[in-house]
Amino acid sequence: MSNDFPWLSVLLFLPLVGAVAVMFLPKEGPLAKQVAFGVSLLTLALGIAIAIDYSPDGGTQFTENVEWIKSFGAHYALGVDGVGLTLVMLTVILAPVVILASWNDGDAGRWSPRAFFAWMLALEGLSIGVFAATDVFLFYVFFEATLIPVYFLVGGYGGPNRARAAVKFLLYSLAGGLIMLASVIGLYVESAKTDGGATYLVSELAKIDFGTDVGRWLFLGFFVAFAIKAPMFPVHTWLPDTTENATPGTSVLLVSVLDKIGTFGMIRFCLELFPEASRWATPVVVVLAVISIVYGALMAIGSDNIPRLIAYTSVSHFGFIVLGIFVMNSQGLSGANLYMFNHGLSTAALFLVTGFLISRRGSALISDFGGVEKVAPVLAGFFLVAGLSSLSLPGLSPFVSEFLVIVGAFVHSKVAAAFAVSGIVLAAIYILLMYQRTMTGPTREEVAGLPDLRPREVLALAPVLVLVVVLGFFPKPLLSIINPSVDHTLSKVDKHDPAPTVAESTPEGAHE
Amino acid sequence: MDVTPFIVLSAILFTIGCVGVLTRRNAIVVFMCVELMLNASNLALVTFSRANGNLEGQIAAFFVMVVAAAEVVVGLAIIMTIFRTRRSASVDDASLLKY
Amino acid sequence: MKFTAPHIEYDLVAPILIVLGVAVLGVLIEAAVPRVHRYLVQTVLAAVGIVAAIVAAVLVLNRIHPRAENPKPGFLSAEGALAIDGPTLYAWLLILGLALLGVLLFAERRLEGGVTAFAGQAAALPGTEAEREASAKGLEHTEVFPLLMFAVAGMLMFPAANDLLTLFVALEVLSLPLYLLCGLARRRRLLSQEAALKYFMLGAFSSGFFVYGIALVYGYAGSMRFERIADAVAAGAGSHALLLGGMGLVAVGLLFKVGAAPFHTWTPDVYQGAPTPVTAFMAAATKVAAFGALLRLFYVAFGADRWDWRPMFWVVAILTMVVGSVLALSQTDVKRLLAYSSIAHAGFLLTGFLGARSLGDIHAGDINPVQAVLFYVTTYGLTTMAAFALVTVVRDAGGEATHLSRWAGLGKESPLVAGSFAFLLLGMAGIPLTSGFTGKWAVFASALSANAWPVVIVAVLMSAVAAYFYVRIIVVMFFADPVGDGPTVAVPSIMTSAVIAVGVAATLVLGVFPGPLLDMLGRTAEFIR
Amino acid sequence: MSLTPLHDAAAVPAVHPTDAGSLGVLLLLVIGLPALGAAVLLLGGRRTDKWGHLLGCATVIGSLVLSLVLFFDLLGKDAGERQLTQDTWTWFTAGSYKVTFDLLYDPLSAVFLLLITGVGSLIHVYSVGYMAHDERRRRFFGYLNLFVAAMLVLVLAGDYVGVFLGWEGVGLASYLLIGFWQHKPSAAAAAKKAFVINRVGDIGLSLGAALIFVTFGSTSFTVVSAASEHAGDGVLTAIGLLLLLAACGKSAQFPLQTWLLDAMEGPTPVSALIHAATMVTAGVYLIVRSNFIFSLTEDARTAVIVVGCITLLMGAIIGCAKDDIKKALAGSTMSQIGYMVLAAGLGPAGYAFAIFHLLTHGAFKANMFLGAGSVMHGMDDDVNMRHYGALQKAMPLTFATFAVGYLAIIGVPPFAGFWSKDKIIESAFADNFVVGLCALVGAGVTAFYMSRLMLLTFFTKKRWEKGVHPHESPNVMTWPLIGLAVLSAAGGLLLVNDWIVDWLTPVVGEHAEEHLSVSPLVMSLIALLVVALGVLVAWVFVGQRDVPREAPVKVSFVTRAARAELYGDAFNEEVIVKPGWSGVRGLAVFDRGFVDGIVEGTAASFAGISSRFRLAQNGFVRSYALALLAGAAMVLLALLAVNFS
Repeated sequence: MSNDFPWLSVLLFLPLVGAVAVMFLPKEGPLAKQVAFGVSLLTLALGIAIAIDYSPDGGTQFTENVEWIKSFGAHYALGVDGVGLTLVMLTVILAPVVILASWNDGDAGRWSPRAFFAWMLALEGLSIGVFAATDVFLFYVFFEATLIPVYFLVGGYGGPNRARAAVKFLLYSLAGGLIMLASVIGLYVESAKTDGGATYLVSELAKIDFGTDVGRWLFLGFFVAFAIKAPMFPVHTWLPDTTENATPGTSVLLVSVLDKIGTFGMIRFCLELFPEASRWATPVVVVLAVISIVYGALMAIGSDNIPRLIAYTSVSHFGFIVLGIFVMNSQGLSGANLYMFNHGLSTAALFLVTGFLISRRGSALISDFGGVEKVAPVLAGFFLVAGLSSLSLPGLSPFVSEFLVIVGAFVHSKVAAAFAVSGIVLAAIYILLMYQRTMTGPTREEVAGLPDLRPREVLALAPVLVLVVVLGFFPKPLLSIINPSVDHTLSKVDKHDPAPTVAESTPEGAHE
Repeated sequence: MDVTPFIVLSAILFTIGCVGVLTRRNAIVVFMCVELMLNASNLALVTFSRANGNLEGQIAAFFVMVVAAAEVVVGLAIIMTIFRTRRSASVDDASLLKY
Repeated sequence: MKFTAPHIEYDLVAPILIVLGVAVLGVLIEAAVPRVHRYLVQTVLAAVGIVAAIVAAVLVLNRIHPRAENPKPGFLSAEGALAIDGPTLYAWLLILGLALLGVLLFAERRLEGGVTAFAGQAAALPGTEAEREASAKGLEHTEVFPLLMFAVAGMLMFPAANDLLTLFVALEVLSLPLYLLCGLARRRRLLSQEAALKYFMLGAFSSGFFVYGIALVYGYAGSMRFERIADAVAAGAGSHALLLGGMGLVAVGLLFKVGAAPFHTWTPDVYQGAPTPVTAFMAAATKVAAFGALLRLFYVAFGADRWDWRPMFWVVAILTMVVGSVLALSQTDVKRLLAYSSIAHAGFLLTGFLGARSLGDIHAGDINPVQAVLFYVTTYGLTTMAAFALVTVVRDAGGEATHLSRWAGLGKESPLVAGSFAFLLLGMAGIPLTSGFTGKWAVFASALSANAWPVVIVAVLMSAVAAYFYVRIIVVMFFADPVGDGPTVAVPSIMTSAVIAVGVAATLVLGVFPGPLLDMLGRTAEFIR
Repeated sequence: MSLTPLHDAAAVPAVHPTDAGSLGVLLLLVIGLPALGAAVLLLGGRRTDKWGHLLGCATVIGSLVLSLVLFFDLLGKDAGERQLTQDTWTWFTAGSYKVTFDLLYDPLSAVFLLLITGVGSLIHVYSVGYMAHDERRRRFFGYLNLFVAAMLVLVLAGDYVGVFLGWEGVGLASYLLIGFWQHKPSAAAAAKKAFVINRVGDIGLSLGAALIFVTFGSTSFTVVSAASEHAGDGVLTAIGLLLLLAACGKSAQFPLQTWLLDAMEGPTPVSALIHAATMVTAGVYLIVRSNFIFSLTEDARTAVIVVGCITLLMGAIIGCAKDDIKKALAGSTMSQIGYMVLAAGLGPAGYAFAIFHLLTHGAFKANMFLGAGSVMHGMDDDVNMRHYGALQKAMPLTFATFAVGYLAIIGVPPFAGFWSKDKIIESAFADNFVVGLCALVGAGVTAFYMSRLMLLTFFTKKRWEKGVHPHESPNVMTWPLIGLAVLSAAGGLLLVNDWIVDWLTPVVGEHAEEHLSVSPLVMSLIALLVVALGVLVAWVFVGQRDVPREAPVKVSFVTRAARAELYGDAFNEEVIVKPGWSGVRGLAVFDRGFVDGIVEGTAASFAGISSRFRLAQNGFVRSYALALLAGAAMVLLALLAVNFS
């Protein structure tokens, strides 16, 4: 697979073209769905091929660079390093899963299911673009463009208050995006002052030394947008409202994939472009992250609506991710990067399985369930595994990432770690409380007739959970591509891991 | 020569015109006040033309008059239609478009 | 004394002359040609005239275009009364293009069932026998075409004007026909006439300020020529108070035309009351002309004194954006809402205008303010034109259904119309991959380069606010169910459809590939003096 | 305390294993078999219902055989080379941090392997009979296999994070098994409670591991044991306390003890295997395994001892008041583990005895739980001892085996419990009189409540429910009882010329000689005296009176407290749960009202401003003109202001 062929562009445009194609298929009949599914599978295959061809410590690869808007210094520049590739893979893996899982979710919507799947594919393509863009302008374009599909997916196919939820989502994100726009333009102005002339290439911008003040202002612009996207306390409130009204599939793409843009952006832009400002902001960000962890978990414990609950768990998990990013050491950053992927999987599983549950019962309230385990043991089993992965049980993939983040946080500040670690107890509470109230106890007559999972649903969920287990014991494939990028980031922010306090012990196999 | 008195006069005229526009209801009168403002400007133009010792100002004054005449044509046409439909020339009656 | 005839380079000013000629011819036609043929003749004549003007303009452009042999930045023409340079020519082409689209909208007949959107007989009183029979006879005012052409001629002169007098004359020439056009709506005539009256009254009032400002500036500089004024300003001769007063009052006149707060008060009423085709043309073309003039006057004539006037424009720009965006939130009439949105856009344009800085500070390849403003006004003009054109298509028994509630469920009624309108709205909101985004980017970058960051921050915040009401329309169209019998979408003739198509296409193309246009502007956007 | 080795003094034994070579495969299989069994049974679904239980037993017995092979192989080596490692694969790396799944097989792991697979096998077999009538038996065996696998990982892992894996694995298994009868809300609640409280302990393990990494740059036993001497006292103490917190969670030690009694909601074999013999002793394992930390930090050890003493007394007291036979035994388990923790806290003097007691306890407590299960089996799953009585005739075999366990736990020679507990009491006295006294009193109380249990169950008058016909259990259940009874009786043999001590020396270091003021023999006699006293009291207060079928309400404060498990739950309820819930509810309001309120509020206020200010556009042209004039004035002022400021 030659690296000068624009593989990433193909990967990125395949779903977009697919989306357009789907719109031209007949409204009725399953053809549209089948085609959409096929396209997503094709994308997945290509994605895997790219991942196989990627050489772990080769830096940014599959690079493409075409000048796009000369006077803006904008390029159509793509390329993936470890972090980018991980998230691209997450996207292409989840897309077919989601499409298969939400096979019938489009039918009840405002428009034809055809449109539903077209939007899904469009979203997949744009997300790939976000993670593959190596030009700030291009990134921004994709960043904003992803809002539109989500907007119509939520507004068109969601629950009772979907329109309001969609608007809230769009405006909240747009506000963040526009604040970021100011910084993006600021980048242009600053880069125009350099001899190289205006450019948006990350590789070029990374060389520029913005002064302290300028750097901090620009950093803030980016960070606010990413904090909203992530979402972090206190700008998280759009997420529960959205997931409450969105279909499970939409929620998955939103929380598992799109929200990663926030944390991805923090690494790629906040840390790597504004190292000084990032170090300056670290104390505040770490505090916010810790608050998010605890706050999100507590809110999750308190919520009776399952999608809201999962949304809040994500707030908590994103707290961990951000914490890992801003403690700025190998453990934290590797953990955070890994966390992005694992959280994507576990949350996807959780959203989908609860989605099946909710669609069967016709209610999203925990208090409307009880004793489901007896009538639908398989569903209960999947639910439990998904839940356990969400509370990051050792042996399931999220554990490794969460443990690394905690260790990283501990290296950075023992207090922060001490607070953060309370998250693992709270996680146990919110997950098991939900499981206990929905699945166990005497079976309520409302749920007595619930059918167990259908083969299609099992087929959609199984791969995710298998991946969760496999990566739980063998995360090496991911870490081996993540760690080099982490070292790169650390060198950018000019931070080095502290040596162990007991000098005598240098573990064998250090620095690999 | 000292231009000050002339300019002061033109300023006074201009102000009168302004105030007229703001205070009078009858469209015609309002319109006359606008003309007054224009003529105040003419006075200023001519004065400065004299002070600067070139003719541009005076030529401008002529143009302003011509334009004012054109404005009268258009303006009266509009005011007439309004008057005929509403049977009133009060600018305050025409207030359907608001908020 | 010997009389020397002024020397006029006819080839350079040909576009203006052609348009004027067509206008005069149009008047004659009204007198000569029998009523039945007038519509056709006028339409064709206007269209042909504009195309001819465009051709002439392109010829001139080739002479100043860098690729021409012995390229010049531009020419002074008509004894220096007109400056024909890059910005002028670009403004010309843009105005003529918009005028062509305007003609198409004016000539639309299918929507009103075989007649244009203009009053059958303006003289006939609303709701009287005379009016009824006029419409029964299918009468229509074809004078709108000559009027339009006169206005266009004025608009062509406006950005080219190189002395204050020409500027004033051009201003009046473009305004007076518009006053009349506003009053000629076929339906809702009271509103139409009221719009005309308000526009006229306030227009006249503001031109009063404008003229007085001219007088003061003349008093300060001793000349009306921009270059002389510039010299005087640079030399700092004369009483500074005169200059400031003059500058301020002239600015009032121009800002009124632009529709900047607090001189915006006429905009909502007039845009709402005027016949929609007129609104469309006015909203798009007037801004182009006015900003062309604003740029030339303040960059060429008052450029050396920008430390004095920039703060004032900061205030106006901020005020304009805030007023436009915030007041639009609570609007319920689509035309009125678009009017407020155009106020907000005027604010964004002013933000770009604030990029004024000495050529020394502008590196090669940077976005310069003239380039930014002209680019933005292009994107804005085309998008707005198409948006208003779409408004003419959504109708009910009483003509155009402009109340927002009547648009509920349009997405189901006609996905195409709703979809393209939604796209245009996203463009105005500045979503990437639309021209609105690239435009915003350009003006913000221009302002930020001149350290006008507070204005830029207000601008982004206001963009967020503005996004709300654009999104609100989309929600109404797509996510709300129609009340009673939904709106009907009349199928327009090829002409209106063409306008919409062009607008949508431009919004998309300029959003994805703005490069060529920007580069072209970057090369040509340089004033001569 | 006298026994603390100073840093310069006796170095802690380092973990420097040699490659297991051919044995490595067996090590992997030991874990692999039950893991495979679990996978097959849980994923196989209904297909495996018919033979599932057999597979379950087979895998564990297979592991047992392998464990024996390994054990004797290790026995063959001389003390120096009794540490084997099997490299597997790297779990994860981040920067300089590397965690592997490498297994560590040394004398400590060896005895645990035997305990887990041995008792495990017996209990599997027993369960075949016990769960015969449960339609979800196959799943039950799946869970049991899962537990065994996880427990084996716990004791074979060569890295703290590896231990964590097994640690949470057994936690999960225990969660699933406690809640095995999920349709009972009480069971589901108990399961959740157990898991959550264990998680609290896990905080200790997570932070402990983190601190260990920060200190030593690795969490593998090899590295840490090699470098621990060089670490500062403060750090070591901190690590020790964090690990102690973990141990408290897993081993139901004060203050995290409350989950254990609720855990009795699970099927009895589960209580026997997980909540008596193996899992709950993991905390002790962790402390002993971390001897290279604890031996160097006196303060942490003191904390361990204190926890141990408190718990052993608490458990004993609770055991005295419970009428539910399983809960009584659970209380006893707490108390016995208290002994082990206490012993472990004594450092090199106690590690070996802690493990010794752990092993014997594993045998006799499992024995008694299964016995209790057998009793319940005969009594239609009635657990209330006040409904028992005079069962020794009805089920002689159960009685006999139970009696052996009874004699073992109260410490009557020559049964296993005597040797192990006696050693602990001795060392405790040698270490500190108060500690010794606690241990001694505990022994007395143990004797009391166990005798009470015996009397209520097998002696005194019948108090059976109507229609209950006690009968002996099937062979498949009684054979394991016999097996365990034998172990309970003969467990003391491990102490023959201090075999267990020498065996563990390579792991826990030289057994520091204790100098006791009185001779060991005297000590033992005193202990026996106390025990006899306890039995006597029980005989007088329980055996001699007729027992009411309903628990009397008017009882002393002590009894009430004991019945309420010394208010451990009440405390949590009042101090943590209730405030927690109100806090969460408050937070929900805060989130809606304030955090989101600000956002929504801003939007609303914009709308409000808009709808108010649009009225300024009042339609009167003259007011527009006024605005225009004002604007002109503003412009001029702005210009002048700039110019003349």
